[in-house]
Amino acid sequence: MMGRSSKVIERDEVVVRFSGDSGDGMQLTGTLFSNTSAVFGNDISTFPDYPAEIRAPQGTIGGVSGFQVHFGHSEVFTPGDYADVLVAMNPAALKANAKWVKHGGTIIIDVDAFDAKNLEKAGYKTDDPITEDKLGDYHIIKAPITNLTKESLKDMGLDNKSILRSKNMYALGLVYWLFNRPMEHTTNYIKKKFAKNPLIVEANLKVLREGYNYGVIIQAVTPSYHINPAAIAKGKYRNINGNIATAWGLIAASKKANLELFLGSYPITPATEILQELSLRKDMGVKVFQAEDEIAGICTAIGASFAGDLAVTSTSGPGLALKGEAIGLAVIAELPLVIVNVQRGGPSTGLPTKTEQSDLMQALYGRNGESPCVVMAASSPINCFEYAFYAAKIAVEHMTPVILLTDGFLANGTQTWKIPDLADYPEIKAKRVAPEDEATWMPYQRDPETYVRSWVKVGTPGLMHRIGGLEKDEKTGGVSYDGENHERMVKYREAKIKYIENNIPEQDILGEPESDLLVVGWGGTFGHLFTAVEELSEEGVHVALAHFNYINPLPKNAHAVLKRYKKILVCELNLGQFANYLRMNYPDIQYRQFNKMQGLPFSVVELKEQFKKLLEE
Amino acid sequence: MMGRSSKVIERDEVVVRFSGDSGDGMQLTGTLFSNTSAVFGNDISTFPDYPAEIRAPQGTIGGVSGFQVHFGHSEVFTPGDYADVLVAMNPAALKANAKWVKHGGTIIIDVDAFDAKNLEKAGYKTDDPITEDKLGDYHIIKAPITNLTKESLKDMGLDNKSILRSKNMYALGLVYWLFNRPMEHTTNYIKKKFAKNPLIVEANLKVLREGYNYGVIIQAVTPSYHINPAAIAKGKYRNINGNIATAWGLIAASKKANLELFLGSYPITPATEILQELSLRKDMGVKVFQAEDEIAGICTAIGASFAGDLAVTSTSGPGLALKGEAIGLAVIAELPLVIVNVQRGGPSTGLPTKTEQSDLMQALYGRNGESPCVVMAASSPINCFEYAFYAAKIAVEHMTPVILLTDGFLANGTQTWKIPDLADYPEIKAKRVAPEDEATWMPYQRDPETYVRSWVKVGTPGLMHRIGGLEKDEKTGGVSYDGENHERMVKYREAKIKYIENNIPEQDILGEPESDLLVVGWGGTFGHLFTAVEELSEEGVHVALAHFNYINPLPKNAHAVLKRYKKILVCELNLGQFANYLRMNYPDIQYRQFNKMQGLPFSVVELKEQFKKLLEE
Amino acid sequence: MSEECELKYTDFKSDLSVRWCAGCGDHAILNAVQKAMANLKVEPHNVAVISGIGCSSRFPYYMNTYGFHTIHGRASAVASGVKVANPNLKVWQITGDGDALAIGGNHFIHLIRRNIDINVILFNNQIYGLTKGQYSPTSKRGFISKTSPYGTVEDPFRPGELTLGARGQFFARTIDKEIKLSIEVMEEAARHKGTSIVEVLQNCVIYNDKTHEAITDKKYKADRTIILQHGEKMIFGVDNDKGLVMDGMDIKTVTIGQDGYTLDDILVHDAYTHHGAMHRKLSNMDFPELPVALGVIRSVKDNVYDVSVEQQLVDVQAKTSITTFEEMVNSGDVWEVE
Amino acid sequence: MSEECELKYTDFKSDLSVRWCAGCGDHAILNAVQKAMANLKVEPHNVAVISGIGCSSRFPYYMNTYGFHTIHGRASAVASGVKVANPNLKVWQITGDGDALAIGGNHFIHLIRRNIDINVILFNNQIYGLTKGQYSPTSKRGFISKTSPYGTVEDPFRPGELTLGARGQFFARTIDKEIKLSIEVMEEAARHKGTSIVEVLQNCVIYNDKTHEAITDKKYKADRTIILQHGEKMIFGVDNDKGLVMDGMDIKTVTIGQDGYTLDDILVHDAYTHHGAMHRKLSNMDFPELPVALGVIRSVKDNVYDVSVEQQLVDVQAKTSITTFEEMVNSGDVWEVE
Ligand SMILES: Cc1ncc(C[n+]2csc(CCOP(=O)(O)OP(=O)(O)O)c2C)c(N)n1
Ligand SMILES: Cc1ncc(C[n+]2csc(CCOP(=O)(O)OP(=O)(O)O)c2C)c(N)n1
Ligand code: SF4
Ligand code: SF4
Ligand SMILES: [Mg+2]
Ligand SMILES: [Mg+2]
Repeated sequence: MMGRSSKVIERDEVVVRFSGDSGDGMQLTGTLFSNTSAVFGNDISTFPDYPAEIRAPQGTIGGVSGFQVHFGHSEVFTPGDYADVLVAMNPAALKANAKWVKHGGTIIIDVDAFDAKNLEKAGYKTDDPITEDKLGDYHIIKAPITNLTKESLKDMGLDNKSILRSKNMYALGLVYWLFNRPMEHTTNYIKKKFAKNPLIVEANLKVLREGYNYGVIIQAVTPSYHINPAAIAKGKYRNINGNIATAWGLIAASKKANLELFLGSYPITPATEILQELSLRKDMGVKVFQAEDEIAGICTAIGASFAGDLAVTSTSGPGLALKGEAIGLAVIAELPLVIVNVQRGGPSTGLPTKTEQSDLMQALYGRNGESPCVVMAASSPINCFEYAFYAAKIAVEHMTPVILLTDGFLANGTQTWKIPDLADYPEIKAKRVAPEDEATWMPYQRDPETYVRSWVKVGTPGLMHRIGGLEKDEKTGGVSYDGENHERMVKYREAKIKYIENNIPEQDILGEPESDLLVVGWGGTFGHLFTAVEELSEEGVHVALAHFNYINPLPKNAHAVLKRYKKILVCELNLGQFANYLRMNYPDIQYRQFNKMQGLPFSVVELKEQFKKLLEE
Repeated sequence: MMGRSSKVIERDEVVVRFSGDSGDGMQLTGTLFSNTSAVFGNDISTFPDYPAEIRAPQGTIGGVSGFQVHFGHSEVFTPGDYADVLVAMNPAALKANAKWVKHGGTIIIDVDAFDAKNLEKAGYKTDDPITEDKLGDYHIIKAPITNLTKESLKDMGLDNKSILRSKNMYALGLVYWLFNRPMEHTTNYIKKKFAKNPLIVEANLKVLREGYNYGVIIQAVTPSYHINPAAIAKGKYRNINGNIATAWGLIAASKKANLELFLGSYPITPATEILQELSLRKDMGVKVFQAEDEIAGICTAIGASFAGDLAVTSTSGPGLALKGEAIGLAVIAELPLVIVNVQRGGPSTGLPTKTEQSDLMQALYGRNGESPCVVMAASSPINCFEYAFYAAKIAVEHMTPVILLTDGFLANGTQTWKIPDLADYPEIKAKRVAPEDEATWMPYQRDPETYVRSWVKVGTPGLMHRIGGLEKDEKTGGVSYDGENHERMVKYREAKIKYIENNIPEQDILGEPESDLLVVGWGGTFGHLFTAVEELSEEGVHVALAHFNYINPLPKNAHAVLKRYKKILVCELNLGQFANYLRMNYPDIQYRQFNKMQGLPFSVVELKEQFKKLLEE
Repeated sequence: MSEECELKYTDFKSDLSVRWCAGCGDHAILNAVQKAMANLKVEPHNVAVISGIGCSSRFPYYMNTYGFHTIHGRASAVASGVKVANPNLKVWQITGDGDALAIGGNHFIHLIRRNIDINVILFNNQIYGLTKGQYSPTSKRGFISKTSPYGTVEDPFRPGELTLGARGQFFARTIDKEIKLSIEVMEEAARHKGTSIVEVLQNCVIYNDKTHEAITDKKYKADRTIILQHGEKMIFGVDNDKGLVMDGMDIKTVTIGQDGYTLDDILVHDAYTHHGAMHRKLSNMDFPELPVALGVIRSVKDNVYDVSVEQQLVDVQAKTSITTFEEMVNSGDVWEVE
Repeated sequence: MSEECELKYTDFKSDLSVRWCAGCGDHAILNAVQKAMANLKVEPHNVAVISGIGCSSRFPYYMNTYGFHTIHGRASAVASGVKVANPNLKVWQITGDGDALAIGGNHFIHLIRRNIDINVILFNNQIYGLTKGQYSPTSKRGFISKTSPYGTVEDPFRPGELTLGARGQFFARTIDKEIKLSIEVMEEAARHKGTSIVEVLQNCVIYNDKTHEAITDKKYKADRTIILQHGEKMIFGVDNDKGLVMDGMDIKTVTIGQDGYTLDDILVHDAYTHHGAMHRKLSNMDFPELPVALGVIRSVKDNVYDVSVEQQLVDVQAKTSITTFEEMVNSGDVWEVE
């Protein structure tokens, strides 16, 4: 690395946002930068921000694609509210993102893209966007990225399109300089990715280096940042997003359960990637059935479960609505089934590419009759792995459908993941019929403590039986229209789910347990809530946090935990569904709500404000 | 009428239950008897009890078909818990129904059917069912109905099958004698029904008369009953069940709204009759689309609503689950739509022919996102008419889907209905675009008070516009991905529903308002709850009753009403869904629950017991 | 356990008492399926019978095999899951005209398109029996029922035509009371690899009695139906003197020995040709113009989904360097902190 | 308002800016539909354009008519409701291969069976575009996509065949960039009373570029496609020297003047015959064996559902004694208390 002479800003953590037109390669740029930071030893959290349209017209705000990365020398839990550094490849990118830059932050723009046409497309009224957006106090690095890239590659015999595609590497080089980052990771990546096209490799590497050098040249006028590596546990690491983590968690469970994995699914944003990843995993023996619709997705999974596979279906809100009737079938048949629901903005088609937590009530109650099943929620991109694993474990061991809720934010966001050792995970053991019990076994006979019936694979000699959606006799499973039997069965099914509270972790309290205020959250908001609570703690403001992953059943100690606090604030990205659910379950406690419905996560800033206000009340 | 010499029991009200094999014509017998009682001036309430199988094997308990009628000289609100008189045409009918007869009641059996084979089929272990079922204290009328019918018709040249089919008329004649009832109504009915077959008319009338005479002959040993006519308001009356009442309420609304009525539906027990009745009503101009499934049922209705019709879809639990996604579309599109859900036993296919109230949560929350719509419930067979009318009125005037909950008990049960005058019903007025506003009108512009947008029929010149399932701009209705607009829209949709509390009746208190105990119910349990409260009141025990028909929104004064009571007991045929809903809405109040899940209504007896116990606590 | 074994049809009877109406065609079909299964020599525990909802869909309860009475319209999807999860099982789907062709239409055509090895027995009584008598997608135009008191205004699906439109490779037809024919046809269906659709003309005594009577009644059957056999001449009639010949693009009936037609002119049935045109014509033949075709109308070998899925798993696994969970999570962009 | 009026295609353009990818075939189809509508002289307010979900389903936003962008797969059902509620409207359904044939398959075949007067424009790009590139029910066997990284193991639906299997009476095919042909075909579809299915071979530049290229490319088009016209000889080729003839049960291509074939041997297209056999063959023709058929392949008059529904209402009302609500509630078993 070259020596530095300009001002160096020492920081614990930094947020960088790359933004440009959909075609500008910002997702790749961001990914390379975050992986480099992760390899360097920083903890990271990222979030991509795709345009809702496949390809909105070039240069418009609708077409801006962004990628935010937050990295630091200790653990980071969110991609960050506001960016320290913004890269804006065109005026639309600046327009769309300026409001997300910290006051006084650094903004790198490709001045060559700031011509009259692009300014107009982005909705600027003047030819001076910096003044127009009141960015006078910011460090603006006006780099002629397009021209320098062209200049750099002009003699290499590349076509114009390929040359322009390399712009992002120039920007990336510049950002590497800004953070004093090594470039090996990116260099290796480029070499591997374009191995078949040495010219492209050469061009990209050249531009990357020149971007870095451009930083060296302009360093006198620009601060650069220094973030020390995190003190990170030994082991292997990778970046992973919530969807891949979910897919892998299911694969892990299938290995631990010694069951084949079956997915029946239909594509839907933002859940499709789970289907895609598992389709790729034929190497791991995963059977994937891309169904004609969501109903067939779950019904094939139910069939596979009957046949003895670890069966899964994955979807998002509108798809979950379609699956409601069939979930009821799995409930009454008492078959294991994992239903992954990646929540997005609703109602109806709503805001398909945005995040929200508004499917909780649907997961709990979106079907006819008293139809209880397990509902749980992952709370970070990487713990989607764990909760997918445990969803499968509970489904198999308790013979029940389990709905695992994630959301668009978790699904697409990434974190650094310490690659786990499967040996550290518990076994998954289905209840089977012991040979000595075969003679007396009945299909709906239950374990007297757990109320679990046994799971017999189709194909097992001697245990042929019939199941179905009609109410069944409590022992034989034959159709029963008897009213009292029905009431008993309704209660068994309820009790079976309730019993699971004995097999899940107790609810813990994070932040400052000794506080007047308990913040309650669930699912994907964990990173923001936790960061807010931690930051307040550093400021000397004590707030406790109870973040729920198990919703039905709730942890056994949940009531006791909640009872301890004077003020409880339930924070959710909906109108208060979990708060209402707590009101049903623990009506002797008062709950306040903080809700947001903007297709976005909470910001740490707004959370801290709320908590402080409430403490002062 | 012939003179009577035996004991005559004077009663205010009586419950009679007709039962026999599916082929024995018990539904017709029961209907004729209840209509006769109604014409005679009694108030009546009936409930049929069909076998779950289309045709279970003859002579088995599974094949028993029953019909219960409760009539009295003042208003009756339930078909009665226990029967004063049971007609049992065979051993299975006795076996299945003996437990529903009041201690010491009268049981008429066709002794000819009590042969060894039938006794065995019914599951009797001895040849003396009376002793076996401990019916020694009952008045048993052992009539040789089959043989007397055969004897009576032997010379008329009828085939054996037709002769046996007339048995039910013999039994009916006997019951007429027992209650000293005129037979004109039945005589006329038979003459009309079999007009084309004078022989059958003659046979039936003969047997009917002889059944009556048989009573006269045996009167010395049997008490007969006397119930005075009710003091009933002038007017025209008919018997009607909840399904027909629902269908007619919708027709009434279409007339008052001056809109054409469109039904998109798929058959499902116990809702099919609404579809059948409206299919028949082409005379009234009703357009019925028997769809390929429930999803198409609601989607055609949504299309018809867009085109400007009063659009309805009807279904039961599993079908409602399938409609969830499309209901969300109607919510976000803000189109008027009535969704009738006739609840039945769940989960899944469950107990399709039995009643339950377990779809409340599904109606409220069974779809993705924050997706509020109106939920209301009818509470008696005849007020299905009114609530169907008001469901349509609210849908049209507030541009929202409305879910109307009825249930299997209301759907099939009948009551005496005073035929209403449409002139007494309010107008239904859609919000339209005034000609002077056309130039500035925007599709999602709202009334500032009610938040209602206007309804423009496709085909209206000059007002072309596009709607859809994506989140929309709060004014233009164009697609909007803006987070703050989304939050506003979510809140508008919520507020629009909440506002409706201003246009529905306040919650009233029945029974004895000055009591420590408030019983809370909703929907189809009204008759039983009210009767229990009334009977207790006569016994000097004071209990108040708040029975809800409007669930979302709740009546404006609901909180104030509930707040007044020391003890609140929420009674439901589910595990406590409305109680939980109240906990969400009014968390400062404590609710106790009384729940039943046996596919049956509450019994008045068990309710009274509960109430008394709770008062004593 | 051996796949081949001696079995009696009673080995396939469960001990539940059968609950269809007396006289319902379903009884005979149950009988035929049990006998066919016994002939096929597949042990009951390797058989899964999957149904939707409807009178006919009660079927699995009466079978001493694995059975699943699922939800309305979804039998094809559940059965697909069973078969793909375990291709060694013999999967039978029992379904009604409402279950398969109304609410279940989409799964039905996709099952056929994918050609999953499932035997579908379609009980076509042209009515919704279980819900007590509404018209179905196979009810004839003008049919009067509880929901069409003035007659329907829509044409029915013809199951054979729809099957072929969805690229079906096996279609057969039989009549409930023709147990012998049913057994034959069901055995052929079961032996066929791929989706087999067997339409059974079934009588609902209660809500649609005698709907098929014009062709199934003993008095007319010989003259109004034709039993097709691969490789055989298409001959029918009480006296076996009628036959089918081409007439331009159409098929027509002729009497052998009349108008100059001889046995040589009569068409020979080729159930195995992949050409659909003739199969469509044959499956669409209707009384009174033409005899209704019974037997196996089409039986064509083609790629089978469940086989291909299994094969692809084998192929990929043979080639991949990733075979364990550890290898998977360590593939790609991974770094080590020491 | 008059039904006949002078209209420009710009009268059908909404002021929303079109958001499909540059180069997407959808742009051209939009253009063709707008021009066809102008030619049809139906005022924009009498037109309802109903779509499901998919890239193609964004279509209604760009039309200055009534429009409804509904939910995935349900466009046929919503459109059916619109048309039956108000048969005077001109109802167009816009749908993709996923929307119509995956999740919407059941509504699609039932719409066709009922023969409701709706014009369905099926954008067949053989991919799920909006969800970014998964295979669809029309993707070819072996197709590699994000959800079939090792190639699919299922055969696609052929939309024409499925349409005919569901008793379709109108089927046509065109190519996105062939605007002139598209306009013609869409006008014919609109004029046809009953359900019209128009398959448009559409290019998705982003996720399935050039999937139809082998036949749509200028270089090959003349030799690899044939434009069918009712009553005309089936001739094609750059030099107009190729033609279709029967070959047993099959169609084959011949060159006029070679192997003894003359113009007289060439088949004449009859789009109006109710016989489906030839239409099936024509709609299934595929490159390289045969040219892909474009234009109106089938157009047959039949009973139309919405017309029959209206008629039945009129008929019943003409006969009934019950015409008012009062009469209805007072019919049957009613008594009076005085
Ligand atoms: C989701 C759902 N919709 C509707 C029903 C009601 N239903 C049960 S069976 C049936 C139709 C039965 O007809 P078919 O499939 O032809 O069988 P059949 O009774 O004639 O043998 C209907 C509409 C249901 N059970 N579930
Ligand atoms: C209920 C539901 N399931 C899935 C989706 C996701 N989805 C949206 S469009 C689409 C398929 C689009 O393919 P196609 O209909 O061919 O349209 P194209 O984008 O290719 O024009 C899918 C799977 C959805 N929006 N709703
Ligand atoms: S109703 Fe019809 S189909 Fe159903 S069991 Fe009875 S006869 Fe058979
Ligand atoms: S993704 Fe494909 S189908 Fe969708 S707009 Fe782009 S090019 Fe067209
Ligand atoms: Mg049927
Ligand atoms: Mg597509």
